[in-house]
Amino acid sequence: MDKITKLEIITDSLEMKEVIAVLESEGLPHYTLIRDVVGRGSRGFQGADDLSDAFTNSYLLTTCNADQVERVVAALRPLLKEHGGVCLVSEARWVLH
Amino acid sequence: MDKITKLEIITDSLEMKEVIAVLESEGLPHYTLIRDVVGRGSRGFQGADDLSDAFTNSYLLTTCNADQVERVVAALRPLLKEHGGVCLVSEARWVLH
Amino acid sequence: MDKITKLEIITDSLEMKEVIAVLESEGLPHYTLIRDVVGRGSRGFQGADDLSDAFTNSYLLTTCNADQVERVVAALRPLLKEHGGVCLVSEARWVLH
Amino acid sequence: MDLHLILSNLLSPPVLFFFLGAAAVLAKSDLDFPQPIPKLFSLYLLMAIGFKGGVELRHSGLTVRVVVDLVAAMAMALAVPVVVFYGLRKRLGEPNAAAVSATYGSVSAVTFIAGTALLTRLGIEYGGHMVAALALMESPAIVVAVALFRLSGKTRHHMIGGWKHLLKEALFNGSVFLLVGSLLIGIVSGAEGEKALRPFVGDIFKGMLCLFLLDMGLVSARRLAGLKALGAAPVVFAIVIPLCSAMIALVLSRLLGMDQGEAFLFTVLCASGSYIAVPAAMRLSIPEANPGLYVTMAIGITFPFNMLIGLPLYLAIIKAIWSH
Amino acid sequence: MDLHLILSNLLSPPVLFFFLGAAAVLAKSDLDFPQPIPKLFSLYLLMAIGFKGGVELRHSGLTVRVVVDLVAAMAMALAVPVVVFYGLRKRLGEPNAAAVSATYGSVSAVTFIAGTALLTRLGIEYGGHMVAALALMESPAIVVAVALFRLSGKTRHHMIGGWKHLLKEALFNGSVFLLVGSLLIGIVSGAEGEKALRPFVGDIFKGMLCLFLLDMGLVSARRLAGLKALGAAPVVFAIVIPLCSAMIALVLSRLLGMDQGEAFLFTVLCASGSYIAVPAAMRLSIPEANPGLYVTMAIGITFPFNMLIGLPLYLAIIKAIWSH
Amino acid sequence: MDLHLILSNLLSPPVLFFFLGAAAVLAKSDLDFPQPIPKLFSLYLLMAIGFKGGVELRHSGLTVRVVVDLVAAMAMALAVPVVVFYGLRKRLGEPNAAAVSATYGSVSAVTFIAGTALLTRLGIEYGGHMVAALALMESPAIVVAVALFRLSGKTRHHMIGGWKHLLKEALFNGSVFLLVGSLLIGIVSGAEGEKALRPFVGDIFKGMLCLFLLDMGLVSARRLAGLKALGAAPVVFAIVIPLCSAMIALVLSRLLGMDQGEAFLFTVLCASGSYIAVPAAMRLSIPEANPGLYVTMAIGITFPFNMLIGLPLYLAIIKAIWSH
Ligand SMILES: Nc1ncnc2c1ncn2[C@@H]1O[C@H](COP(=O)(O)O)[C@@H](O)[C@H]1O
Ligand SMILES: Nc1ncnc2c1ncn2[C@@H]1O[C@H](COP(=O)(O)O)[C@@H](O)[C@H]1O
Ligand SMILES: Nc1ncnc2c1ncn2[C@@H]1O[C@H](COP(=O)(O)O)[C@@H](O)[C@H]1O
Ligand code: NA
Ligand code: NA
Ligand code: NA
Repeated sequence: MDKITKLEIITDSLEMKEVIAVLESEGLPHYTLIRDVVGRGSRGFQGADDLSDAFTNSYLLTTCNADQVERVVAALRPLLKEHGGVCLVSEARWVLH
Repeated sequence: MDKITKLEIITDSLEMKEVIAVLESEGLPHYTLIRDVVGRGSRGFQGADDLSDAFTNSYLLTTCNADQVERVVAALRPLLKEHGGVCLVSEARWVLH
Repeated sequence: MDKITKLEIITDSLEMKEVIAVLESEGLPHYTLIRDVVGRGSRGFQGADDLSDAFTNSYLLTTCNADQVERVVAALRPLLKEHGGVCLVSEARWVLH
Repeated sequence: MDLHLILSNLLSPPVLFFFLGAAAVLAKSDLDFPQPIPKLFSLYLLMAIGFKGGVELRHSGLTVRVVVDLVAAMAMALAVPVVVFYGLRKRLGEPNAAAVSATYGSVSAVTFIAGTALLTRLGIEYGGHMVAALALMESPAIVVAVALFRLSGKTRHHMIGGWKHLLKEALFNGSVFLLVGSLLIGIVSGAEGEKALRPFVGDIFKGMLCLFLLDMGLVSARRLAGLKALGAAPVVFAIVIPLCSAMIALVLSRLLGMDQGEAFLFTVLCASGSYIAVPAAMRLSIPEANPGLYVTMAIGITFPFNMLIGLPLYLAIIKAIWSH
Repeated sequence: MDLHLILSNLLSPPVLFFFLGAAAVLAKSDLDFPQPIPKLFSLYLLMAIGFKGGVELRHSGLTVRVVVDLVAAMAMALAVPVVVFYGLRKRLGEPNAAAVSATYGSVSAVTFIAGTALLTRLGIEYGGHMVAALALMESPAIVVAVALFRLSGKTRHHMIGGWKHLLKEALFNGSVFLLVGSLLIGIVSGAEGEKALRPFVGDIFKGMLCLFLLDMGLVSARRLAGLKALGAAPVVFAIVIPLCSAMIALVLSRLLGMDQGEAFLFTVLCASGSYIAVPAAMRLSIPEANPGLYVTMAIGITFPFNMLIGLPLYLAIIKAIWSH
Repeated sequence: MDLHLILSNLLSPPVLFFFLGAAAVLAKSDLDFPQPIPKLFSLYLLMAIGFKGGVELRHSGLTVRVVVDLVAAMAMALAVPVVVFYGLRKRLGEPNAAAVSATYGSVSAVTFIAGTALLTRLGIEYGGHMVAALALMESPAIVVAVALFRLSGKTRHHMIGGWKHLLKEALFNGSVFLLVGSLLIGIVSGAEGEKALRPFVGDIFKGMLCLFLLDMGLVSARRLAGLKALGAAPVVFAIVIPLCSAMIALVLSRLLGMDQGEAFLFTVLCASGSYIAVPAAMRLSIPEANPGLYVTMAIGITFPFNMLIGLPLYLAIIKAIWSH
């Protein structure tokens, strides 16, 4: 098992497309996405009960190497700042296969 | 990035409302909720295939500071004890924005 | 709170049945499953938009003790190797109840 | 007795689709109705049955007949859980006895709907107020059962949300709300509204019911698989309790002079067990009770029993007695 | 004026189901339509209304009448946001003023559909091209509002996807696409296709609308709960803006010689506010705007206002004036 | 040949809605049918087509005709994968050749349904047993293809679940189960059941098919986008294989003396490729095969090819030959 860094990003479903584009441009094309997540953050309640996607969140999980973290986070930060959302970084091991 | 503690709580969808109320009363109003999760625990299989919400789980993710953990966990424990569910605590970093 | 190891496994929904069977045979019957997760990995995009389950992922969360990790991972590896999917291992604490 | 009726019921599409669902589980087929498809069907069925009941009720008006039938329904919903609780508390323990008593005091909307479909097929009329009886009987047993349980002093746990939540839930739970609301709309909107909605609430109704019962067959048979762990007693209870309730209901409806259609639906309501509202309430109010017991009884045994045997049996008895 | 019309509207099933949904929220019932059930209903309604409009349009043909009405629709969609933006920028600030102006320049398909249901009930005809007007009015206001906002120089943020994305979205957003596509299919497939699809797009339409409005009642009332935080001004705006738009639309439609049906639907389009396309676009293009304000106004106040009072009011005025 | 038929097919609502879905993807519209909406439509269509087939079959009875047609269907389902596998193994490698052979040996229910819709539109009758042929042809090719692949000795992997699982899945997979079950229910429930279900399985059928084909257009066009990476050969195969199968089926059906309707549906079954049952089975049994190849061929090329050209073409040929 190799050491790896987990990134968990939660934000508007609409904004998530842009997040994925940023990750890809940072060399992280692989991810897992959970759609239709709800939540409460600094911008209030996202209850997924309206008819547009504007009030649904998505949860994205991706991984990177320890030395990539700073760069990726720096690339994501402006997006999260302007449009909202959170990003959690933690350590894990990756089962080689 | 700041150090932060992640709480992951999995329990009945019906019970989750109470969990959210407890978290809020402990000063943790922000969370992410994944509805319609299934699972198997000490109370058997929760397969979401009946018609009521009684057999669906929800997964809740929230964060707190290291010094809040003990208090929050203490507040949640009776609920988990009586009505079931699990709570995992782990360390992460939070991307400031 | 006890120390515990988190396993997160992401793979085809169809393959997940086998993963659960393997975990159970390794003495880990408890888990949480999020169905209808999408993602991109080494086998391309799993977009859940076809009509069969063949292109949907599932996300499974389970826990084990530190001394079980190696054995469980060894049991899962062949499956992940042949049929795809990822497994992340990380440390957490478990709220006793 | 009318064996032909039982057979003809078994060969009607709704019952056959229920069989088909059960067969899929037995054959380990991967046939599945993922959420929220079942939810959609049940919203539709409640809306349709409520609206049609309202339209009927507008025609019949609020007669003494209506009031008597509703009072009888309420009385049974209050009495059944008391009898069941005290009858079973020794055998099952207080928490499970309370949950089982709530289950059989409350009702199953789908069983009721299948009952109305059977009546329609045979051309037997029934009053729209029986839909009100269905709504009326959903919740009281829950409140009674929780009260009996807490009075028994065996509670270790606190109720999530407390009594206030329980009563609110009993009065305003989603399916009761939709049913009663649609009933009122049916009453208010009259002939013109009826005509506009008939294709939706009437014409395609039978087909929607078939698809929904297909899913019920899946759910029911899956639950049945968990039965072995429980032993024979719950199986017996899950047949004897509805049969006893049905007999009492039959006698009562005869004494009160109900017509065949109302007597039948009243019996069906009393004989059915709840597997939607009750588990949700029990999980919060009596978490010590074992859902593997009371839900399995209601949906794994009582529901198919009523679908296959109960419904035609009750109707055959009614036809036999009422024709004298 | 025709008070009878307002009352009869209030007692029609679609409006009653809307009420029922709102009542469920007020009673804290757990009645709920989980996704993607509402999505299914809205796909159905757009497809049905589009197809039926196309069939009508095939009958009427592309006349001067059609062109004039569509130009009028486009003109209102471009003019309303300009007026609203400059009228409100001082009070609400540029971002919120822009979002509100997009909201009221754009339209609500469900309000339009409820309008057609009202016309059908009263036997008043309308041209199929009004469905094209609905499609045409959905997006321009969004582009105008974002342009006004960015011209105002108050932007701190970048637009996700930029102008290209916004324009593409405006032209090809899912609901506009489905509506226009179904309209074209309705035009092309003619009498035979119409006959084959009538049970689906026609007969069960009213029932589907009722269920959908039930959900809209839930959504609307939930949003309304968030209103207290906003104070009285948004409530006033959310009634005054549609009323003003409606008055202008009434005058315009009279001047342009529209018939009653078209005049009414044109007025309804102008008076309605968008709560689907607009929030999605604003979130990406003007993230500083507060959705708790503009969405709440559109769906929490304007939508129910139009359903209950606006629709019959506009129609009563039209009937009064046009009959002279 | 009957070019008019091809054109009239292209302008029928189901085909137009399929186009519309594909156009939405090309225009990068966000039009979308989230799960489980497509699942709901496919459950409905299988139930409806099965039930109607059963009702027909009850009328026609189990004749020699029926048996011959079913044997022919089974024979093609067993023969096609053998030919395709040995024909392609050199070019595509064993795993992909096996998956492609399963794809074209098996069938597409929606193509079949579109075929029945075309027949209905033209007033051509067909026997209900063709629905049984559809069910019969879904699984055998999967078993044959996996057997051929494992006999080829190129397997590195173990099959999840093994042969037992594969056979069980082949016999009892959800859609086959629902189709056969509904067929049996159609046979058993007779005239009365037919009448009660007709509005659901008949009247609204065409509309449901349109909405489902709209989604199929989305899925198909999205898959098509992944085609460039594969080069020209798969595109050619995905048209040539169905055309060859269709020609063999045409000859066979003529030799066996089938009527026009049956000959057409038999041809459609042989010419269609599976994109539901086959990928699910291949993922578990032949994970080395590339779904980007075989699924894209089936749903990205063969499906639209059949919808637009194949169906009317096969029918035109049949009409030309059979009328001699
Ligand atoms: N502390 C937190 N823990 C978990 N999820 C959060 C937290 N804060 C925000 N979120 C999620 O992130 C989304 C966007 O947050 P925000 O941009 O702060 O409104 C929210 O709707 C939540 O789903
Ligand atoms: N060890 C575990 N790992 C992951 N999820 C678990 C675990 N134990 C329980 N769960 C989840 O928590 C829910 C409630 O657990 P319980 O109260 O033990 O029945 C289960 O239905 C599972 O979804
Ligand atoms: N680095 C990663 N981070 C998060 N999820 C991943 C990652 N790699 C793969 N996945 C998920 O695992 C699934 C199977 O991966 P694979 O077998 O590599 O195609 C993908 O569809 C993704 O959902
Ligand atoms: Na009962
Ligand atoms: Na407007
Ligand atoms: Na084929």
